[in-house]
Amino acid sequence: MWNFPLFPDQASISARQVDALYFFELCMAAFFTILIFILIVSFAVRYRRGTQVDRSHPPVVSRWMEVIWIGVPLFLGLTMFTWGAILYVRDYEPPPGALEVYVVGKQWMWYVQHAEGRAEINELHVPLGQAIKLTMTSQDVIHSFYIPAFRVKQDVVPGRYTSLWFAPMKVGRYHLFCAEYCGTNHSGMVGWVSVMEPVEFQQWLSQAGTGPSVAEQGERLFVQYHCAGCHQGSQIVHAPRLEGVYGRPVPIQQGNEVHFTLADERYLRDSVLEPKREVVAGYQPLMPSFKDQISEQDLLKIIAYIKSIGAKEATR
Amino acid sequence: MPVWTLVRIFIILLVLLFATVGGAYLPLGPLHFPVAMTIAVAKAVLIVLFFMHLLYSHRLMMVVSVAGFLWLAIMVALTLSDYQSRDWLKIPGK
Amino acid sequence: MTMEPVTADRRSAGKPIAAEDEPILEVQFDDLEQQHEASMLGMWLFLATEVLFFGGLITSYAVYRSTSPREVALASHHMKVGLGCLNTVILLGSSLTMALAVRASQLRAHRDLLWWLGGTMVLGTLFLGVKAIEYTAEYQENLVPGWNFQIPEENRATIEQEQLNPGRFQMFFVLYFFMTGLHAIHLIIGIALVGVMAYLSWRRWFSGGGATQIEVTGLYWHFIDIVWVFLYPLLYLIDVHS
Amino acid sequence: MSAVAVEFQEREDYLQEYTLKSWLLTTDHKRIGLLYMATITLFFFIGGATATVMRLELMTPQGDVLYSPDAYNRLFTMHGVVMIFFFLVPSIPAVLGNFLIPIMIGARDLAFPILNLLSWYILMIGGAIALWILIFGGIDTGWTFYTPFSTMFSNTMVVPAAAAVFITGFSSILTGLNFIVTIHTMRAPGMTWFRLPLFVWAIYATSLIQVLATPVVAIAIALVAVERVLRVGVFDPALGGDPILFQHLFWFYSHPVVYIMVLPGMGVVAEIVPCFSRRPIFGYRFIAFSSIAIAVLGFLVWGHHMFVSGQSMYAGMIFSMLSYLIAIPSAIKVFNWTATLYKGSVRLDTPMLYALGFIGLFTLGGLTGLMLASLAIDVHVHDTYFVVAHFHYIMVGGAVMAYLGGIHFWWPKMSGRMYNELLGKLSALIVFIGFNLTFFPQFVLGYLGMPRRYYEYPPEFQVLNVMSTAGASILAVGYVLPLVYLLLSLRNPPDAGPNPWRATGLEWQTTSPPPVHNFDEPPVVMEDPYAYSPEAAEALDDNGTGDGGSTLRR
Repeated sequence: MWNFPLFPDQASISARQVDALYFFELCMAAFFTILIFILIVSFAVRYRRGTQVDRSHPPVVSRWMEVIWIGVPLFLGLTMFTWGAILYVRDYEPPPGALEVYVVGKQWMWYVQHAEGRAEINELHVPLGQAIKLTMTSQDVIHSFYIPAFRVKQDVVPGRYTSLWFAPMKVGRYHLFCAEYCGTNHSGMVGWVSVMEPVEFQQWLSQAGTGPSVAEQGERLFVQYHCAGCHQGSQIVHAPRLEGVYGRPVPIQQGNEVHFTLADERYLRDSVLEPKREVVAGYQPLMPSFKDQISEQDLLKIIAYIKSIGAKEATR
Repeated sequence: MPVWTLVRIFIILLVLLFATVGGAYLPLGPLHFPVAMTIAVAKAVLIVLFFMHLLYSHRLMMVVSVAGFLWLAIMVALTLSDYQSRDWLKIPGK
Repeated sequence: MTMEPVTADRRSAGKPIAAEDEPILEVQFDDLEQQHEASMLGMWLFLATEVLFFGGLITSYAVYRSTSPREVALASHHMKVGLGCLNTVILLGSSLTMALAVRASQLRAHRDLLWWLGGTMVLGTLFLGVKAIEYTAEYQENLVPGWNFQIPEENRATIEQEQLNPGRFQMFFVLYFFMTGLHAIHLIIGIALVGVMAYLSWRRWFSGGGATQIEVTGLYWHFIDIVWVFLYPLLYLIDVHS
Repeated sequence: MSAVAVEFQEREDYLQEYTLKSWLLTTDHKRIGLLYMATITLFFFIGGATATVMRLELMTPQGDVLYSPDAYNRLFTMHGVVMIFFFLVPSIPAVLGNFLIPIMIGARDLAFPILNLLSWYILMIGGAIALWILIFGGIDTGWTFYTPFSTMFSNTMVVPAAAAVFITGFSSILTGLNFIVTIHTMRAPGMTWFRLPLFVWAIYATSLIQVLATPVVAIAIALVAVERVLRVGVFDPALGGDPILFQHLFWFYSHPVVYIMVLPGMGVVAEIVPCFSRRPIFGYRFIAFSSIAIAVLGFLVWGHHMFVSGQSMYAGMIFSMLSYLIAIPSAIKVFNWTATLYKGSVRLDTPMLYALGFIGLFTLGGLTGLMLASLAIDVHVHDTYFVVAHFHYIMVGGAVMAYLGGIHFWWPKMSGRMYNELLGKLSALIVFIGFNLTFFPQFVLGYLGMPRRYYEYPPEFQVLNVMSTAGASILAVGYVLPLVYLLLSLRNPPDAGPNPWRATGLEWQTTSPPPVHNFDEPPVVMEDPYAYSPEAAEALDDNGTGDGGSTLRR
């Protein structure tokens, strides 16, 4: 009964950093609360009615005291802001080479898709010591992907991608919660994150029942949705080749001007759903929109495929 | 306030209205919006100062009338600060 | 028309009866000046509230226009610029008549007051009439979201070609109808208010000519005008030259 | 002294008429204040009942008390809607503000008495709709109405709830407008701005927020209703909308609304602390201006509710930094109140106990608020019980403590009667202990990662939840107790006298209960506020009265 936890597991690098800031702020909060408490109690006791103490000329204003209790909170506040902001930026900027995992939230479950092909529901298996980048979207309402042990959280918003990364540092099973209220079974939209030794993780990935990798599935969909017809060596339709596109700037025709846009997940998603908005310079806006034609899960797989051929050299 | 002043303000307002409409048909490029808004603000100021007698009222009323628009500006500015800076970082969702 | 000077007994017994043809001093106030200033300040504060009331819509408009300029511009081509301009003239004219009514009430020019208040109501109603013509035309063009909205034939190709977001195209009309509709509701309230003032002035109900009441009504009326002064360029004149 | 008291009691006071009509058609600000008090007491206990059932449900990790998560979701939504829109927002401004503002500035009534009555009726209409929702189906969106859940997915009474919030908003706006006009135009001769009691300053700042913020939530909620009824896209991404825009509009009101709730409480504390320390308040001008600063800065920080919402990182940083600025006026207030005890002549009567409780709880609530404004910490604790604990420290530990303190302080003025002091102190103590036991464990739960609005939770969180539920039951006793003894005190003859606390301020210079138009003669203000003297209080004590010259009866 008495062995309940009072502090969450520290299972990622950022957890340690966030906790350091948390303890700093906690000490400050405790210091000021206790300071005020002691002052109130000691004044109330010392100056309670009937005690023989000096009450002459009670001060009614003191400039320098006001300056102190404006200046000190301001300084501490800005410290907290700077420290918090630095960690915040680190929390969302994934290091290069992070392992890609795709997440789709829907009422009331998490659909998780590994780049290597294995998909899971309400579970997320990750290897120890490796940076993991999640690209997430929702099919219906706003959800929020929350792993307390890693101190990370990000709302999952319908209609767009959001992202999150973490680097697990401790083997174990940790809670996965939906933190944004999403309807009836909000409290049932929970799961587990399993951090495994890299070797075990590889075994898990290749266990029976594993289908083709996401990129392979994406490749199949790439043909199924007739993307390949134009984007792979067609002689009839002139469409840009996609090898080596991901992560590089692409020239976009806008009126008479050309400007460059980074081909990231956002660009690829928009190019599938609204292809005529950002057309690569030198090509005709011929591609039809796939809006309402393709599910979020399939779209993620196709993007994973395009990313997988991103590393290859474009062959013309 | 003399009738003539009010009528004169009305005429200026009409002129400004036609300036807005005319300006909209000119090829001003990105200047359309600022021009249209400047004229609209000018019209609003004239109405407030003369038709609504703010010029002859207590200074407090002036503060109140500015406050409404100032708070609107705060709301629009801080909201747009989010939307305008959304794609600055190439991180999805940030 | 009854000419009895009126009021103390007609309103509430027990309040101090002011000298004839002086505004009634409500019991909570010390003097007429204080009472007048309180009324004016109250109305100005209410107008500040109103600015923020429309402000929520203006913010939504700013967000959607800045993130989808092309869709908004395309959609705004369906606005009737001429009718909107005519309506602006009408509403500016009504502001002039309202200002003249306020002036007449201060000068105790009773007949003029009634004429100007009547003129204001007529112009306000005229505005609503023109607005109704616009709404009808938009209804016939199937542009009313939630009722019969369809993306017009001539825009479909463009939207398809440039891969625009049809939702944002419709969004312009949602905001258009919400903003102008809210404005029209304010105008209807304004006309009713002016009507009540005209009726009460006609019955000589106001002790002291009702200058404060009519001035406060005037403030509200001019505010409606100001809202339109901004709505017109924001909704109608986005992209007319192309 | 007693002769004077008798003479006072023979005169008519504002409570003299007792017909139903005299209450429902009154334009007397004092009676309207009491109408509000009755209304919000009802809503407080409705909101409290929903909270009690929720806490019972959360005693065990499984859902067992309520059988269905839908019931739980409706309960916490109704708890939020009722407590915020129908209790906290009208609590101190509409009850104590209505009763006291005109008296404190030496006026006969508010500037627009009929409008004031109208505000109450508007609240009643909104409240009636809320009760109707509560009885016939409920709503499950949370009080935040986040889109697209509220517009496209919820199957509950969202539109009536939107109507209730929309309508009630106007009650709040009109009340605030009335106060601002009154404070500006109707101060008694000699009542300069820097002689105003700090309660008036606080209510003035509150009213600014009410007038400038409330219309925005009204329009946001109207847009939700439009999207829901007409199925057009305003916020739904499937139809071209942006759900984050709703959050912007919503929090533009709903962050400042926190200050609508707590600023008046700060005003109450600034009245009580000097009176029971028998000395002038420390740093009057700093406290006065910090109220205005809070009102203004409160509008610039709403994005700190959206750090993980998908808002841009830069906007997050702007809002985080601005959030730290608002800590400063709050710190100024806390330190100045504390310094006011120094060299005073302190007595711990019931109102003072509540006020000191407020200072302590508000300090902790405010400091945890700073932790939440810290970006990286907020990523972890956003939407967890840490947030729940934080805002309950501000709203229950802050606003409700101050409201109860104010009610105890001005009860003799409102009713003319004293309450049982022993029970009063007991209730203050029970509330303080119960409150901390309820909400302190929630900080721990929050950092452990328990998300809010959870019907079921992992079993390792149970012990802390049981502690919280136990605290809630103590808290419930603490809240029922004042209702009982305050109502019982009405059976006594009006014996409080005009000034039982020997307080300064115009409200104590008229009789208890005050006459219909507040003063027999128009007051003229000659001195600064809080002209107390600790030495005089001690000297009076030496005369053998034993209670600092208070006319208080035991």
